[in-house]
Amino acid sequence: MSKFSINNLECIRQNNILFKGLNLSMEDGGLLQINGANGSGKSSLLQICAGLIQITTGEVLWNNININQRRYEFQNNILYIGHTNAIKATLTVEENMTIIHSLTGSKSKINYSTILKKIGMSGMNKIFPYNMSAGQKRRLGLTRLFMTKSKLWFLDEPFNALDKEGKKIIENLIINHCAKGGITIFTTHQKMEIDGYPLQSIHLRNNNV
Amino acid sequence: MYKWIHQFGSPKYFYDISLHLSKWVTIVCIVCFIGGLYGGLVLAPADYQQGDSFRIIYVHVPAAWMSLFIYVILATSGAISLIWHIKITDIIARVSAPIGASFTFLALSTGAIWGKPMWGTYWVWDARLTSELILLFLYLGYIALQSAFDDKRIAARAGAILALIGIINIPIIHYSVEWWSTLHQGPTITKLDKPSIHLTMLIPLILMVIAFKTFYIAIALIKTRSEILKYECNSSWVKKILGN
Amino acid sequence: MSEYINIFNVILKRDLMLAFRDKTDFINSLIFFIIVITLFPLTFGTKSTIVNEIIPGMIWISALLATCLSLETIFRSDFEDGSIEQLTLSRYPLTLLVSAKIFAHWITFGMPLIIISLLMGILLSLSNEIIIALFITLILGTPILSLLGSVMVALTIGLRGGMLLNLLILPLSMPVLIFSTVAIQNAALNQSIIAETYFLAGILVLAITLAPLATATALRIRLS
Amino acid sequence: MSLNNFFSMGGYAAYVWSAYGISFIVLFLNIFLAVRNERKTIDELKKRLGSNNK
Repeated sequence: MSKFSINNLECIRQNNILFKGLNLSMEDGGLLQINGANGSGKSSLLQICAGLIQITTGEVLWNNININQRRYEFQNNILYIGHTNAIKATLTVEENMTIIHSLTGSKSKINYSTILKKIGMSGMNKIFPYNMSAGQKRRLGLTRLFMTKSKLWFLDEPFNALDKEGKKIIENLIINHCAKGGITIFTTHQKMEIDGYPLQSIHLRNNNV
Repeated sequence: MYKWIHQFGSPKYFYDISLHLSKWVTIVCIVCFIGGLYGGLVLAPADYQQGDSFRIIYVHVPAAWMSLFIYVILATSGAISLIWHIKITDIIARVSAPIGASFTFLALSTGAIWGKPMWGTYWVWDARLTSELILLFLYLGYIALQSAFDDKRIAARAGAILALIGIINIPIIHYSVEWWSTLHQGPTITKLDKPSIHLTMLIPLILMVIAFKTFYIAIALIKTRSEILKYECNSSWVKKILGN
Repeated sequence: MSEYINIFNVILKRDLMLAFRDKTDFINSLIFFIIVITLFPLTFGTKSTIVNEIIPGMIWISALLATCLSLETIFRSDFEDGSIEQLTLSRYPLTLLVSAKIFAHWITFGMPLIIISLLMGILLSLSNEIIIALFITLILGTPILSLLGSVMVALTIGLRGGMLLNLLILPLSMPVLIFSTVAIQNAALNQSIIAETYFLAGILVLAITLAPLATATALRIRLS
Repeated sequence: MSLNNFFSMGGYAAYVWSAYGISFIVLFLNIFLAVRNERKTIDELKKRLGSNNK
């Protein structure tokens, strides 16, 4: 049983208090959405969870150990996808995927075509992303979800730019992951429902939660 | 150690201590300054080689020492804030940098003024002056980097890295410049370095060094206090102070 | 261990591929380098004494300026598209990944720069001793510039004010410039350049050990 | 040492006094800026505090 928790978190950006006294605790199978208006600190909260932003007050714990104490052990367990796709326009889809795969540390060979088929981009192996639409780029960025073995997923606006079919694919992936004991935290503009899985949610308003 | 640092790093504690400290530091500074000036400008006999022009030493040398000293402060407080994330050291580094830059400028300009009667020109590519000039560039870079950030915490930590790299680099810079200047000029200018100095000349120099050091501390304390007030403007103790 | 070597190679290959797919950046800075060098004979004349005295130092100054121009490419695109977050949060030490990126920058920029310098030296008919000294100092000095530069780029990338990077790098790279030009002047006088070579090698070792660590720390700070 | 001697500095008056002049200007500027900054900060904070209480 693993546990991800946040204690008494406070975040100040540019002298504005984004949130204060935030507590959160998630166990295996937990699914959490963070929603709120632009500038309410959704992305900041997600980045704090992933350990990108260092905090001054409060702590982020993974299995009751502060994530800064065993950083690489923690990083071995997480997958973070920001609102940017982190793909290179001048590398082909396959080349991009190879790099993503190598960074996960997995030794097995990847089957490009299978993954691309699952994400709905069959036959685009040799295409350069600069020729692709925003939705396709987002899908390519989200192929990380197929290649990772991490238990904790932090997804910043995963459904952005995706069409209905794409949203469904990602939703199913997330549900599958959580059903198998993974933990997912994602952000959205608007509160959304996910069918067939219990979903916690927090809403960020300015200055209070 | 950790606990002590955190207690010392607590803004309120530092604020209270610094108020007491400020008083004493200012008194020491004024006494040493007057004593040093009187000793240096009136009591000390003229140098047998340089005549009265050597009296510039009483501002040049303390300024040069302080310019290096403050850079060391930048680097050490940078290291502390990188390791322990302490606000006070962030603030100390930020307020010290302009003071350090002004001392570096002072050391350079008094050095150049001194150079005119000594070497016949204002600027000589002497190893010490050249490294001092590069030190000024380092200070300016540090200040520019800090002011480019909106978030002061990030600015402090980025500055800390720069200061640490700078402090590793300073001995290398100094050595390389010395290496270069001996090759180009030969070791001609040693008058500035180690004058076998008479006691009546030395005591005012020591007084002036103390005066400059306490001056820096006094100014840094004033600036640190106002920065603390800005940081902590929402806490109750600050409101209490401002209420009075 | 082999895992670490493997990921180093992956990142190295990635950055080399990126550089070759989008050549404009480093080719432009190399062209800038060549143009600046040709300016010097045009201003100082082509008497062989002047050429031998001034040109090697000028090649070094041009190399320094061109490096400043090219450095941003180490992290610019990674910063814009969020790759740097992925590298930071990967299971591998950021220091290692960053070293691979710096090495890639040196291969795509430092190495061509050395070759061009030697060609320019031959074209401008510098003496053999000077060309050898130029080669030795450049091969030790350009990696130092890449390493030192990567830290400064990590600190300044994406900040307003593009001159800031140069303002930070130039004073810090003074020792490299000084030892290199002193070595070349010694070579011109047929004197030994061993001492300067050792100094440069020492600085290089120091930079290799410290710069990737400092770059990684700087990147983490910038992301927060 | 007469006052005249003191001011002429053995013929180096221009150098010595200009060096000291610059020093005083720099030191004074440091004090001035620090104190002005302190006053401004306190005034600003007091104003903010006052408007919060109303």
